[in-house]
Amino acid sequence: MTQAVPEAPTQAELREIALTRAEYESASAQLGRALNPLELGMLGAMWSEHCSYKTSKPLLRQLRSTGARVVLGPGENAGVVDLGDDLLCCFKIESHNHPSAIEPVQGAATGVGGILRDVFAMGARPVALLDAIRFGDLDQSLQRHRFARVVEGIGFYGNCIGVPTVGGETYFDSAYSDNCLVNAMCVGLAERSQLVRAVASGPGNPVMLVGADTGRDGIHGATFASVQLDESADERRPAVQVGNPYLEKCLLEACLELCGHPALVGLQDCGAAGLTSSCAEMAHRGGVGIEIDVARVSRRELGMSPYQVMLSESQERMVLVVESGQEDAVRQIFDRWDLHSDIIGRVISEPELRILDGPVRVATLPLGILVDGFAERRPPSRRPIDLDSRLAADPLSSPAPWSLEESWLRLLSSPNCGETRWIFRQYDHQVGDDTVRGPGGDAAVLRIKGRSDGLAMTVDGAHRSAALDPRQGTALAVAEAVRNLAVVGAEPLALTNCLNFGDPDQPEVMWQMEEAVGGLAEAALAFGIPVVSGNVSLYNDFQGTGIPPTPMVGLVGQVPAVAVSTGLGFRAAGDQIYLIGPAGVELAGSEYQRLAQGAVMGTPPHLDVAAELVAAAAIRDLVRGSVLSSAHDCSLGGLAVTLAESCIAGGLGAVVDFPLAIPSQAPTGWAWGVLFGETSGRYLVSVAPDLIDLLAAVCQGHGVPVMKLGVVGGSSISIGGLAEIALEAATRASAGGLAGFMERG
Amino acid sequence: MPTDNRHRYIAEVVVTLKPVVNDPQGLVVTQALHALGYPEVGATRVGKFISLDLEGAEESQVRARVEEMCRRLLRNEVIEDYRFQLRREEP
Amino acid sequence: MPTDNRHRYIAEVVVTLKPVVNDPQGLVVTQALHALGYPEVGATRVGKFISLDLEGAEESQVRARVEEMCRRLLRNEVIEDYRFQLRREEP
Amino acid sequence: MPVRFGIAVFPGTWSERDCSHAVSLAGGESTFLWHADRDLKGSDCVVLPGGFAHGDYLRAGAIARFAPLMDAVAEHARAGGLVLGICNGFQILCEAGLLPGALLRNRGLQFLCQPTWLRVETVSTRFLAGLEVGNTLEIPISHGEGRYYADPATLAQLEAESRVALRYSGPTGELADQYNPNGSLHQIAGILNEQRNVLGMMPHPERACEALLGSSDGLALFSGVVRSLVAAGR
Ligand SMILES: Nc1ncnc2c1ncn2[C@@H]1O[C@H](COP(=O)(O)OP(=O)(O)O)[C@@H](O)[C@H]1O
Ligand SMILES: [Mg+2]
Repeated sequence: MTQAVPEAPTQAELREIALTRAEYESASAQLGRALNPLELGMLGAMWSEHCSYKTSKPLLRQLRSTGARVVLGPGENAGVVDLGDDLLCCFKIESHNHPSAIEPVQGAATGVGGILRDVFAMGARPVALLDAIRFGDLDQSLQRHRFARVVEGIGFYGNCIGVPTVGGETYFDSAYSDNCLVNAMCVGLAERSQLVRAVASGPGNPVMLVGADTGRDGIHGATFASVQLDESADERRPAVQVGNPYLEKCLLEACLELCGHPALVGLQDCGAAGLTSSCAEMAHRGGVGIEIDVARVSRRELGMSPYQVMLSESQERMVLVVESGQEDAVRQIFDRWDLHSDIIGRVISEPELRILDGPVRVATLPLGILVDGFAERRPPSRRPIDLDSRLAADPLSSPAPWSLEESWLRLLSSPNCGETRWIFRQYDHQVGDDTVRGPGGDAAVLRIKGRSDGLAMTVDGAHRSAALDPRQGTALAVAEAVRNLAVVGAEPLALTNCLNFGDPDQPEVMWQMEEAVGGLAEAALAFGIPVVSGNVSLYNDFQGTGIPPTPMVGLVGQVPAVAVSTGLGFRAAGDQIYLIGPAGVELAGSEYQRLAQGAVMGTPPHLDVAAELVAAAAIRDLVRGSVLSSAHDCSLGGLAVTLAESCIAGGLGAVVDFPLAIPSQAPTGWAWGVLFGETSGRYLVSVAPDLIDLLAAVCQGHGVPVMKLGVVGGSSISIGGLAEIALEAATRASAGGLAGFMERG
Repeated sequence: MPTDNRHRYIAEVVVTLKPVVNDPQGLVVTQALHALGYPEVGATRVGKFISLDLEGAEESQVRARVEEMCRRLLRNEVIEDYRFQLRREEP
Repeated sequence: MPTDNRHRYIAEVVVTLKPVVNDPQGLVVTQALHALGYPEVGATRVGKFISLDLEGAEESQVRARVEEMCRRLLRNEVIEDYRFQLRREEP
Repeated sequence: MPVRFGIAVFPGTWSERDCSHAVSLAGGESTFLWHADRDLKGSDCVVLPGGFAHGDYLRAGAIARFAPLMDAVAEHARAGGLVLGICNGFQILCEAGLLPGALLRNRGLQFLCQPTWLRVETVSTRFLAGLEVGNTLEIPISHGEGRYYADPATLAQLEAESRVALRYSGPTGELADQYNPNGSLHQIAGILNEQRNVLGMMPHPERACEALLGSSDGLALFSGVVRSLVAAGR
């Protein structure tokens, strides 16, 4: 049968699949003929920003992905690092921002489902989830509702499938009112022999689709994530998918059973652009082609067209290529878990994706065009014209609206700095029986059964600094992640990242992207951390207003001995409190500035990577040597908030003196800058009096500045001469901030 | 006896997933019914049933209010449909 | 047209918590409705709505089967009541 | 021969490995029991672990209780064999009628994963044999549907027969509503059947078997079984 000669698509048809006329013309020129509607739909999805990364790819090339411990970098479903003794760790972070804006519970839930599939598609058992989320201010009921529903969705999926959610990061700022961010990260473990690649090979080998039936849900999801949200988002709502974590749990177990099996050739999850993308990518990686017969795909609904089958984004499906003749062995495994396993096609030697509908060939697209045929984009970029004046502003000279005490309590009760128990108690953070340190501290720590070492992980996003200076802000997020690992004694292995931006066709957004990716590349290189996986989410924009640049950094590290680690809470009255790292007096880009001054301005904190590296090394040594009673990295809210957090967690007060002389010409905000400035590279530690010499020796050995601040004890937290609050008031402020908003309903 | 013309009503609202939306729960219940020996069951869909006690005057007004409650709160319009029955309770 | 006397039926089952069992979800819905400006709402209770597509011959037989499904699976008699409506679909 | 624990696996179960690990810490031996089989593989104690068997769709445990394995479990229980239902396992035991009552959605409507304190209310069962009445155990919960409910007559009977095994309490055993995480009637966290060989509990003792993970109080339940069975010569 021959295909009818199609007509050129209309403008409306192209818009539907987010393809430009020039892109269409390039595709038909490469193909030497017009594309029929099915081919057009498949190509549109594959060439969408979401699948092709056509705008971000040129920037992402700056990221270095190699390193001694890296087994697989970007390009596979998840990055893989070597933990030694044939154990591998796979991890990745991914966004589900647009779906979560439309349907918060299911959008967030299916985001978790998707990232889990990326990890078990590699043959790794998921052992931990983390989430990084952003919303508008909680004093608005819409934001409270959205936030509560996203947390519910994340918990719903992770709790049901039985993977602990061990950490995350939450931040509220009116800049996210119209575009919430929901990024989910998954970490898994695999024996080396279990590692599977998403590669098709061996012409004649059958291609199977396993898991859920295919429905009409999510058609055009990839396209949807590649355009702005506008009023017409309502009409796209059939794109919403309902997750089935129960089915995914069965799918996970069945796939992991299969991963040691010689019958398995390649495994790939079915994500954005559904079957089209999973088949195209698997075949393309293997230098072969795939032929699919859509008539063989189990459907949830009657009357689905080939177009709908090929572009459905129904959740909880995987595509596999198996050795010819082994179909039954594979099928048995899925049968046992009550899962469908359809043989939907076969590997072919011609490098093309061929679609049949029963006996009729309905589409033929060479993979070179489908996967690689798009043109990379480099939209114009422009540095904001008012940036220099904003950077030049001096926030220390602004008058402070509140006293030091009031500022301190307001910060503690801000949902951004206060306790996040309201969130993480809704997440099972213990299932798996490996969580040594769960949420509520700096980094999470997981033991690895049968070994003495463990994993540490954290996710940290650039905060307000990135809005001023995306390069610096992103680098600061990397530094914060490194510090969060250091306080639990962990050394970074590799990082994953999720780059959330507005509309790249706005020159200032493009500039933010260039700067942020540059900052990430530089910082990762300087810290010696390879970037093994990541994700980009663009068009987080509503009616022309986009989010501030929000790169998230997921960092995984190794702890040599999980049994030896230190918490952030003070442990004993009489312990001495030290600040390791530089003193600093500044406010630009800080949480205090956001709360008190509304706008962010000034020059964000300086990043001295060399100093950060030695300080992290010193902290690791101190933690591993059990020298410290507590260790906490000093970031959001500055020294005063960090100190209060250690007091609250330990139920102990503190008396400290900040040994900085007030300069004679001190600006108005000087004391606020001391207490609440977010100078990078600092840790607040406590140590038993008899170990002080050891602390000094280790710090000196590393050449790290260390400053005695005071002593643990009492019922208040006092920063000598500047401010004092009751421990009880601090505890109430911190516990009541987020929870207070949420319990208000 | 109410002296004014106010009455008690009961509204029974049924909220179901839209037909195109995946209903994992319905799928599993169908499987379970098959396994229990009820092969005659085809599709099963699971939704919510919400009953409201209300007070109001005219039935048409009460109906309009319930309609509004459904739209604003009781159903999630992204994925759900609703319908309801209203009946007046005799005192 | 079915040549034998088999028909399609739809059973709509409503499962509700027994009146003596606390229904926190119902309370939350009531509160939310009050907050949204519907003070006329008294008690609210939230239950399940399950619709089943079935095939069968006699209506009385089908009814007996659905009754059995409810008792065995669809409701838990410790905490729940149920009722259902059965209707025959025209082909 | 070591004491043998058979750990049930339903589709959607997730704490089978955690339970197996706890059993090995207690010096027992474990084997997994597939829901579709009827074979208990010579288990002395059957554990129905936590998770979301069949997705907890319809009601937690509603579908799992019809598994062929559950026939064998009921038989084992009738014959005096030990059965421990943890979280989802407790829900399944209630649905199956091996324990009275039902578990409803938490009163706050949220899923909760947090440490709880449990007061030991009876030790006349092999599961709690090594403990004393009034002891408190720190064991976490992780559930959305853990609010224990039974009608007043059943509750009265449970109390009269000392079949409430564990109650949510404060760290020193004080009973107050603030320590009741989910609104369970009579603060019930765990109950026994009439023969006292079936225990259902919402908290997860298998997560509290090592100080490294925060608490080792849960180990008492597993080692209680091992010790008392060994002492009884089985
Ligand atoms: N959305 C979330 N999910 C899970 N845990 C969270 C979430 N948000 C915050 N947390 C936890 O709360 C604690 C404090 O978060 P954060 O202030 O961001 O820590 P840090 O500044 O050390 O990175 C961390 O342990 C973090 O894992
Ligand atoms: Mg930190």
